[in-house]
Amino acid sequence: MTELTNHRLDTAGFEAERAEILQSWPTGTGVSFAEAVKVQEALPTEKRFPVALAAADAQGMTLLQPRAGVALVREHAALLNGLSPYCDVLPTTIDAYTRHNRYTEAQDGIDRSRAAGTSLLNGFPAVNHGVDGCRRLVDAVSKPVQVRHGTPDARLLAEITLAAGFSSFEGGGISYNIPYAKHVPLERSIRHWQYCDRLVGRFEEEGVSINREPFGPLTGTLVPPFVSHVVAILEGLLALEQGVKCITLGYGQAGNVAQDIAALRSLRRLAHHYFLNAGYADYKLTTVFHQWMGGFPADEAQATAVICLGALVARQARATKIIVKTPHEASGVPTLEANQAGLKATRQMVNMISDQNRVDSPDIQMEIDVIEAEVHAVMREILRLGRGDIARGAVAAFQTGAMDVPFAPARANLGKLTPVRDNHGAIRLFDVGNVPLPADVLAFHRDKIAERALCERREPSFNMVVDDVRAISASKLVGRPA
Amino acid sequence: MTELTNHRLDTAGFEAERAEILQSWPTGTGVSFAEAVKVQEALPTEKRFPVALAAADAQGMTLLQPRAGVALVREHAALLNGLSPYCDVLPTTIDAYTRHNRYTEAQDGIDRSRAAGTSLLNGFPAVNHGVDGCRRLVDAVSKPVQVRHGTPDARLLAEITLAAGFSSFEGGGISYNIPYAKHVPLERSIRHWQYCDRLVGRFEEEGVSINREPFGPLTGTLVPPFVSHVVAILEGLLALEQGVKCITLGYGQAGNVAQDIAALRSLRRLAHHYFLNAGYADYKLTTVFHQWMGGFPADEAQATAVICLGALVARQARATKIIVKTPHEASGVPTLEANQAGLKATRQMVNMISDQNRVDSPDIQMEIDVIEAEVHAVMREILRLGRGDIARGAVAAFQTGAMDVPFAPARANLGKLTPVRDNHGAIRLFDVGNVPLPADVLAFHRDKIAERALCERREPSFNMVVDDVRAISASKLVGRPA
Amino acid sequence: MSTESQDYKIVLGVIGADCHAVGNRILTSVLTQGGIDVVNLGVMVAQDEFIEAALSEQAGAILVSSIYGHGELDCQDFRARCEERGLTDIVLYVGGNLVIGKQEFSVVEAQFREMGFDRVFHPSADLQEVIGLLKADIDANRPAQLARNSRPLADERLGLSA
Amino acid sequence: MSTESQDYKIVLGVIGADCHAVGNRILTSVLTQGGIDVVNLGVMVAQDEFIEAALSEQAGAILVSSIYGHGELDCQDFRARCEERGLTDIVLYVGGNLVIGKQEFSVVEAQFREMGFDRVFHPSADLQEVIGLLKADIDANRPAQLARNSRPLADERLGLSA
Repeated sequence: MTELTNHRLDTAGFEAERAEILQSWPTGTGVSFAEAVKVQEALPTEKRFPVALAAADAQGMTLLQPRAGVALVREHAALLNGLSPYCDVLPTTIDAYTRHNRYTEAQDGIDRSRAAGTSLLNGFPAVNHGVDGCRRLVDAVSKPVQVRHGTPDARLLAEITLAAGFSSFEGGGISYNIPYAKHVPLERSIRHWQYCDRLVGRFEEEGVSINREPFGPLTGTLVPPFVSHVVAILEGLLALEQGVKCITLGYGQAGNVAQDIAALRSLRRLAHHYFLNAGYADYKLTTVFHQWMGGFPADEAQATAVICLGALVARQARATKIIVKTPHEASGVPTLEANQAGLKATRQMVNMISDQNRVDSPDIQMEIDVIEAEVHAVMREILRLGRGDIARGAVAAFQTGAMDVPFAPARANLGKLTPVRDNHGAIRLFDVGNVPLPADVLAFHRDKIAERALCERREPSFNMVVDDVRAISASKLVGRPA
Repeated sequence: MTELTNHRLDTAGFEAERAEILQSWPTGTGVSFAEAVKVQEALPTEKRFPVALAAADAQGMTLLQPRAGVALVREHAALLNGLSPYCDVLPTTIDAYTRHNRYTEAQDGIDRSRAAGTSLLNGFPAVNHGVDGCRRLVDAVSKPVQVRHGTPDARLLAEITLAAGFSSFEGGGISYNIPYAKHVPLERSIRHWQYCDRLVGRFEEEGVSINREPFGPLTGTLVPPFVSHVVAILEGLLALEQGVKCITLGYGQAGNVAQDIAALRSLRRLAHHYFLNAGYADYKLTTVFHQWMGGFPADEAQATAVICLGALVARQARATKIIVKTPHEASGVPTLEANQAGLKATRQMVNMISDQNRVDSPDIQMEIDVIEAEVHAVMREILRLGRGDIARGAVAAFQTGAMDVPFAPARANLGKLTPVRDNHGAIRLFDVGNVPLPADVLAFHRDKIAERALCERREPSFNMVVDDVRAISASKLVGRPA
Repeated sequence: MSTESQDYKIVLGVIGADCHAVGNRILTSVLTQGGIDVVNLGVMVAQDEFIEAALSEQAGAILVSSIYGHGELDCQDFRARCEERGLTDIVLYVGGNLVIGKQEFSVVEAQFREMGFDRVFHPSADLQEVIGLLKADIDANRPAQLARNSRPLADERLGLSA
Repeated sequence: MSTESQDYKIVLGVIGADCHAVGNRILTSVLTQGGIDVVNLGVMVAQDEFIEAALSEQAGAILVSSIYGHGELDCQDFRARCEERGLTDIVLYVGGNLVIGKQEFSVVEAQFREMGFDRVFHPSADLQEVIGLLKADIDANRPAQLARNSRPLADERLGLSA
């Protein structure tokens, strides 16, 4: 493999790689790009993800999307059709074996699920079902369907699902490595996602728009907004370079309302800034807000309150889309009814907030200023490390810890940066690790944490962080001592 | 009866009236004031309503209180003990027959409930159960208990429940007449509530504090904040004059977040203004926020979202107490489990918002300014009509329509004032009726409604009001045309 | 169909000690706009008040609302009382939160139909549908065509009748 | 009791293809502070990796986490595999969201105990309680007192042993 750079993959190399990938598992041979374009072109308007996003963006609406995936095609179609009346766009969550390209184990899960009469997989093994199985699924539903997973090497998954009429594909070389893998080198996953983006770019060149959505929330646990923003911007730039045109950038609810609103507003602004400065103009940018991704309360009424706070903030911040949680969140994969309940509660809250006054305050503006200063500082360092190339720069930044995702399993991540909540519940930096933030920003973090420490009469420590991680499921935002 | 004025009832007259009231139904003879004081004095601290309120106020906490009442003592005690772990202070909701002093029908309901093995009454018939029955109840629970009802003439109810150890009593001569009765003259209900307040004042003179809570939400349907604020201030003043010292003023959620926060903040400020100006200084003022009192969605997940929005706003506005709804709201009296679910969702939301930044914005300040101008204008007119006496003035103001509660059943209310939502969902005046608001305030209302009318391309009309009344249960805040 | 020109007069009220006035206002407004002549007795209406109004106004139907949960007690023997007072063949509707607590609607419906109500409604019933049913039920209950034909049909056709 | 001076060494990891790292970090931090010597294998740990680590580190217990729902597949035959590899009498704990979807905990518990796990935990288990149980179970599983007494007790008492 040649050295990683942020340049469009050349056609010959791409085609050679493709031939190899489609040979890597039997169902790969079912993919033909010409056929795939025809399948996409034949999709009715109401099944095209980019159309739904553009309409929502134009009308200032917020779309709702659940998570859902089970082992078998027919059962998965039934599940999606049970959710469809309560949401705007559909998901297909991929199982964890497929995410790690363990198709043999996925097949075992399919077989055992058939035997057990219930899904033993935590998602839909799209590669094993192949183009035909996936097409049966897309045919069986009446709304746009997105592939949602967590796959460092999603090349075959992308080939198969896009050939079957899925019109949106979540993930990215950083966001589907650092929180989802342990041993995968970052240059490799970024390179594999350049392939996925290039594939989407090829569809765009044929006049077929496919939505791409970098995964915003990362580890979903006390992630400071600038950390996920930098990843979102990097993956946006990487995607644009490969010809992607419809991009949805994501953010996972942190819990403090002012910080969350500031985060979503600044994400849109910062992304446009970097995309336009890098010379891209022909793209559609939308945003997605993930309801709380950390630990949930086991009680369903309490869990619904967590969902409702996310719905309120998402709508106040005017997210284009919300990824909706369920009252069963603490217990893992939800039933259809629990998933519907999450959607219904979210819809009610979004509708009630929809027409209300724009929320603004000095606190929100302050958070925006801090986030922007942080993102610019890290992006400058990434460009410096990559000598102007953000792909090289991203790899180097994770190596040095200039970029650092808290609580990530990947060895490619330094793991020194440690977040903690301040006295109002906003996420601050207890330990900045090697991230090169400006002195005034660091002082701001320090002061905010000191305010909390004083209030709780204890020194900031990792115990405070542990308390914060467990706080929401214990019915609090800030993990105070008992 | 002598002419109604806002003066402390004289002792001889009060005692004569008391003797008469206690003769009006057999259980009345069980009341002895000396005994009652002893019962109250014997209450442990954790069962005293004023103590719980003072502690919450001092610590900036928000207490949760459900609604609950069934026909029989033992079943009601079991219900309260089932709710107790999830709330801070307990209610006892009185049945509708007792509210109208129809004790014979209440007895019939008790008997039929015993026979049916399930409560056929929508509350606890405290008068029929008498001092002994009520004491068994208070003894059986471990938190403060309040009487919540809707009784224009609650004199006997107050005598019996306060003699039994209830330490808070909801209601007032206006707020328990206009929304709860049809034919009761206002001067009569105000006079009867002067008795209740005087009774509480007598306890205060014995060193026993009893909390009084005028009923804030009135008809619970598109009530403009100034309307309920004027009633709250009037009833506060009437209570203070009779010697009440612990007052909780209420407000029912209107739906627009900015307006609701402004309403609760201005309520506290306006009340202090009028109370202090009238020469009262020795009182404790707290606030209570009622979650949405209008029609609820039938779906439980959607209903929970309505509850959660109320919880959020109440906490953002730093209410001392929240009256909590349940996911069964659309179906009437809830089960214990549904009631617990409402409390748990509310607690989770309150806890998550608790530590967050104070919410402030120019919109909130604007709403505060409008509400204050409206309250001052109506209070001036009431003082003018009453020649300085607010009791006389209140009666006259309702007669002329200078005070007017929307959607009220009482003949004592003119019913010309008609509210409607503006384009952001705040409650404005479609028809001011005879309420003497300043010209600039009226222009503000007109402009806000015009903005909505333009947006919906229809003229403001009663249809718009009908759409608004039905909106929340149809999953919206503003009743837009389909 | 000449139903447009027919008169559909009903008596409306909230029964018992129930003072929920909002739904009553909304019902009055929507039914009136739907071409129904509403005699609204408001809240806290006794059974006899409904019956007297229906007799004196020659109404085709009585709509009873109950929101506060005492419907089961308040509506007892309503049909029998109507017949006792000579109000035979009147259409009786009831709607609201009719019993204490959340119960299966079909059970509540059966219970109130057993009590003599022709139709039983949710609080969230579609009012346009209620209007349609009301007109159909009142028409079905009218005296025989012959009697009806004796009214000045010509005027009706010309829209001259008040 | 001299349990304070005893060593409680455990192997901790998230099994299978599961990459949930947060709980793993929290567990490590809380157990370590609770006096447990934690050998943390992190996420995505195979059965054999657990067993090898337990053998080479002479651990008294293996704590298996599974958050993503595949616990049922990933934990199959774990106890048998331990015994096959000569790891007899080791304490086996498992915790997390062990199956797909919300199921009655008692059913899940019975299922995993049947599979040979000594204790089965909710994701929201009280970690202080887990620490107490872990120490008790490791103590109960130790070789007989006699063998233990052959270790340099004096040093232990003086706190001199590493």
